[in-house]
Amino acid sequence: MPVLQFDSVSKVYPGPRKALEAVSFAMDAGEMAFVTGHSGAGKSTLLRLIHLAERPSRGAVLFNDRNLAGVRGGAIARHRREIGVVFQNHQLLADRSVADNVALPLVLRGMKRAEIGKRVRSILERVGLGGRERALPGQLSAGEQQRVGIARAVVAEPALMIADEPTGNLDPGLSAEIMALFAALPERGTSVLVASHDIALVKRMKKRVLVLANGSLEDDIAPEDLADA
Amino acid sequence: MPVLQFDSVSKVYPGPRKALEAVSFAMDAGEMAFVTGHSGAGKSTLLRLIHLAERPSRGAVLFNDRNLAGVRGGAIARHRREIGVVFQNHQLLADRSVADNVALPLVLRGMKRAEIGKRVRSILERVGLGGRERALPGQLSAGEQQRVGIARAVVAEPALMIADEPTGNLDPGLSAEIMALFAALPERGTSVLVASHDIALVKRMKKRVLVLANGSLEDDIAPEDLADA
Amino acid sequence: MPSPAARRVTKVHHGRLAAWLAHHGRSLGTSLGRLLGRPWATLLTAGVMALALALPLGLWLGVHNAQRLGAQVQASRALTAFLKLDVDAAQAQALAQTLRQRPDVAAVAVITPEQSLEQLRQRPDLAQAIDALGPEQARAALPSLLELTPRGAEAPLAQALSALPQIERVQYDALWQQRLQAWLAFGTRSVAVLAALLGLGALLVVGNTVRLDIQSRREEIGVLQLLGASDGFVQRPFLYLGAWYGLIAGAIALGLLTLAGLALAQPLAELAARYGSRFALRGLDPLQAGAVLAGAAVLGWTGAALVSGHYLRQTRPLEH
Amino acid sequence: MPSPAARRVTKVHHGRLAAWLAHHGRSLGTSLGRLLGRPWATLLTAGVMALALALPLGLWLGVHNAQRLGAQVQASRALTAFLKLDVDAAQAQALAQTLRQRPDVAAVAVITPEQSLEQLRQRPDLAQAIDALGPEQARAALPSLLELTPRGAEAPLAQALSALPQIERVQYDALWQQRLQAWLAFGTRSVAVLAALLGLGALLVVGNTVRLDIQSRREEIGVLQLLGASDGFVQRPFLYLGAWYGLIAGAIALGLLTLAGLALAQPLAELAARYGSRFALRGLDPLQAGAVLAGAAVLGWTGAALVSGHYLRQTRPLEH
Ligand SMILES: Nc1ncnc2c1ncn2[C@@H]1O[C@H](COP(=O)(O)OP(=O)(O)OP(=O)(O)O)[C@@H](O)[C@H]1O
Ligand SMILES: Nc1ncnc2c1ncn2[C@@H]1O[C@H](COP(=O)(O)OP(=O)(O)OP(=O)(O)O)[C@@H](O)[C@H]1O
Ligand SMILES: [Mg+2]
Ligand SMILES: [Mg+2]
Repeated sequence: MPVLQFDSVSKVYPGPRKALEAVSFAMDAGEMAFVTGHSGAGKSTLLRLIHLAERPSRGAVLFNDRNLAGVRGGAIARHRREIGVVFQNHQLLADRSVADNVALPLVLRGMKRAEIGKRVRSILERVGLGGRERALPGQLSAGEQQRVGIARAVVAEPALMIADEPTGNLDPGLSAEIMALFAALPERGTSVLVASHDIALVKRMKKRVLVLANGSLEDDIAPEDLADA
Repeated sequence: MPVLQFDSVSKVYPGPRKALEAVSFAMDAGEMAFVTGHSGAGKSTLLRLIHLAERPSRGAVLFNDRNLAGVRGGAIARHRREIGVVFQNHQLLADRSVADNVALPLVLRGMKRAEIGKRVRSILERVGLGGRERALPGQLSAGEQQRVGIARAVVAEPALMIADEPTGNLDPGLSAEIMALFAALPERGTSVLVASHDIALVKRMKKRVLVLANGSLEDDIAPEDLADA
Repeated sequence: MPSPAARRVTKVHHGRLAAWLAHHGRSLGTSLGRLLGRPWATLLTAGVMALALALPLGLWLGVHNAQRLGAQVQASRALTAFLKLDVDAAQAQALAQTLRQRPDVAAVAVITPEQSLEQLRQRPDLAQAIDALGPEQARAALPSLLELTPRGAEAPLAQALSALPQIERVQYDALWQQRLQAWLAFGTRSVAVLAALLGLGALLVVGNTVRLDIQSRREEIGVLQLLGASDGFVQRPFLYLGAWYGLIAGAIALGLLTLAGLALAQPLAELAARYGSRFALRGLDPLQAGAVLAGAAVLGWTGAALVSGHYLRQTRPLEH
Repeated sequence: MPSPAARRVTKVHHGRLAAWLAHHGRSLGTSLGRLLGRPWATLLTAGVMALALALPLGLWLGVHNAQRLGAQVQASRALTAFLKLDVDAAQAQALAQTLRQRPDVAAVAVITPEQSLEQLRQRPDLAQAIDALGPEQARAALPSLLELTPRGAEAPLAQALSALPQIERVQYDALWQQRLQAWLAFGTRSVAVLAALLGLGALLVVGNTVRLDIQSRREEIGVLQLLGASDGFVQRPFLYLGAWYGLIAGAIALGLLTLAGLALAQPLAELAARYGSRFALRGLDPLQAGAVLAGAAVLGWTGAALVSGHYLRQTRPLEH
């Protein structure tokens, strides 16, 4: 069963700028895939359609076989709680500690306080931020902020995690570690879709790659074909 | 004559977190250099000391042989106008157009309107944003925003340009183009200091590289020694 | 052993009500903490709200006290009943005694012709005329008077007295009454105009304050919305913030009113003394003060709910 | 050909004054544009400020009108001079004629003993006494009276008149004077208390509004500071914003005062009619209205300067 499905989706921003043009693909539950392409190719737009930060101009986006066009009002919030997102610009709450930021998805899901503390500590440990729980985002380096955003996206073990350029501020060593963390998510029931222009890193991961160019899906490379690309 | 000089500079953030530890180096006018190091190594902190977003805890930073410790009050603003900065998180004004954002340093220097328009158009052309002058930052992709920040930093042809991770959101092709743009600045009288963890890119540029590790200057590699590093 | 996904689902739904209550408690606490964390800004904002509350309250208290004063001054005024010339002193005393039984009469005093004569002699234009008349003759020509202090309205009592056979005529200061009526009408209209302005003002201030507060935290709200927070979750801190602002503003308003009362007490006492009345300003009793505080908190909460609700509707993604 | 660096320096310093002026002009325009771009928010904020301005202004107008009314009512009151019994009608007329020349006398009327008698007969308690006296005798026993309308204060005129040989005694309503004094003292104190509160209110509102506006744009300010903008450059848009807010608020306040004046005109006219006076509320003349607008703009500018200056000092990097 596909967890995510794009059905000839187009997105035109007022301007009018065509950001996506007839994009179609499907992702199975437990799959991990990359979206790549040049700056302005439409990667972020594609991800924004999934967590309903934008609506498609044409075509349909389906999540767990549900057409997102029908998700409106309060259902939008519920839909978003099912998805973990790493934002390209972090989107941390500046006046809350690292731990409180990471805990947010769990708080929104109504989890118990003790359980929240345990999970938050464990995930912060895994992204290399053990001991920084009480710092404010402004007291972190850019790479550390990015890792807080990553921890927040995965802490609730969502059905789908989407990450927009999650390693843009990370050095190669850390990037590899984070990618390993992502690669382990499908085992725990989370599908993963990562937008990145770090082509070297993407190739090394040996996962499916969707290549965007000027809004069109130019290529959809299966892991086994990666060596040829 | 060195345009920039660090004299055993240390920086301790309240916490206390040691971000820099006895860092010393000098940069000549017209030189281009990179600062590299792992996430949290202190790269951004080093750059922040130069445009006085922070003060060193110990040691002295000299700009054009002037100790920045003596630059206070209204002089801070004047000092900052001599330096072009690419911020790691863009720092664009959300409610002003791309052209207005880029024009800001020229407006602050009191340049004539016609001249400003000409310069802004030319630099936007060079970073690949010709035709996007009237867009708002929120209507740009992350890479496009980053390029606006780069254009703003170089448009006034400052004595020194410092850039914090300027290619974190750019694909490899664009990264190379931007680096070429930076490399051309010293000819026009601008010294350049770039923080980046994209080690592959840094190596390819064949410029001086300062390597930070946990706040200490671990290595200071001359261009001719780069192949060995 | 259940699959990881199944485990997740059961855990996730655990204690949702407890979490909801906990979030309420946390919002209450953190919103207060945020206020106390920037005491000057809080004082500034609450001060503006306090003024908007203190003015209509002070007005209300003023009108209330004026009514009390008016009632007192009114009660101290007398009706004068002129008895027929053939009513002698004993009959006058008997009539006074009867009238004292009436429920609409507070007090009755008899003024004999001798007392009237003495009063008249005080007037310089009449002194010589009275002397010319001769005291005996004058006394015989003057009627006895009754001075009545009414309990309640004057006009119906005056009418009832006129109907009595012993009474020639009843006089009371109708002009004074008319003037009081006119003043009251004017006061009522002024209060209505001011109250309209100030009620509007209180609403504007609370709404505007919360609006600007939301404005300055729009990024935080945006992030929460992106993470799937419900409207209630986003709104809650603002609602408590509004309530706290209202409560603090109410307390300041009460303080201002007390100060204003102290400042006005002395000149008002002097004023009342001119009318021969002992009058003290009456402020709010503890129950009323409590009601003011509660009302201010509710006002703050409501203003916050209106404005934050409007903001959320406006920024609800994809729904505009 | 000059080096690139030299070229840069000459260009950079070119037209700095022109740029400064241009930035002023731009700030003026863009701040207005920003206000008009969100009309409801602007109206809300300006409305709050307008109330804070309208209340003390209305109070001032009210006191001003009350003083006028007081002067009118006072001017319509008369002194009564009781002439000696041996002063006959012709002498009384001659004295009246002399007194009319005095600068502190507005009008003099002669009341003959016959007229006095007629008035006295109106009183029920005296009618029979006067009839008993016989009209001839009574007329001989009554003095002539002069009713004087003073121009200015009553007391000194009364004293001067008392010194005249023809005049037995001068009487005026000292009690009424005392009461008016008491009311004025009370009114003055009330106005002082309210003016203190409302002046505070106007300051608070302007300051708080600009503070919250700055608050919601702190990132923009941070970016400008990072780019090396001077404090003046950063502050300027806020100063113009404050001035615009003040101007709009002043205009709304004038409108509110006009409305309040219309609402109060009729009951006030009725009130004045009771005192036999024709009285119309007087509002602000165009010059005063202009002064209010200018003052409001200056107030907005000043409030903005204070708050934004404070904010800049507080956030000046590395200087805290
Ligand atoms: N304001 C602050 N308060 C406390 N600690 C801080 C603050 N800013 C930075 N730090 C800490 O100082 C260290 C150096 O930070 P810096 O931002 O210089 O790193 P960086 O080399 O730029 O890292 P990155 O590549 O992730 O941007 C980090 O450990 C960071 O957490
Ligand atoms: N809100 C918007 N309004 C108008 N145009 C937009 C908007 N958002 C994005 N665009 C445009 O749509 C195109 C695709 O943007 P998108 O952010 O999806 O690119 P991207 O692939 O994520 O690029 P990057 O790698 O630089 O982040 C770009 O040309 C961008 O300028
Ligand atoms: Mg993007
Ligand atoms: Mg950094």
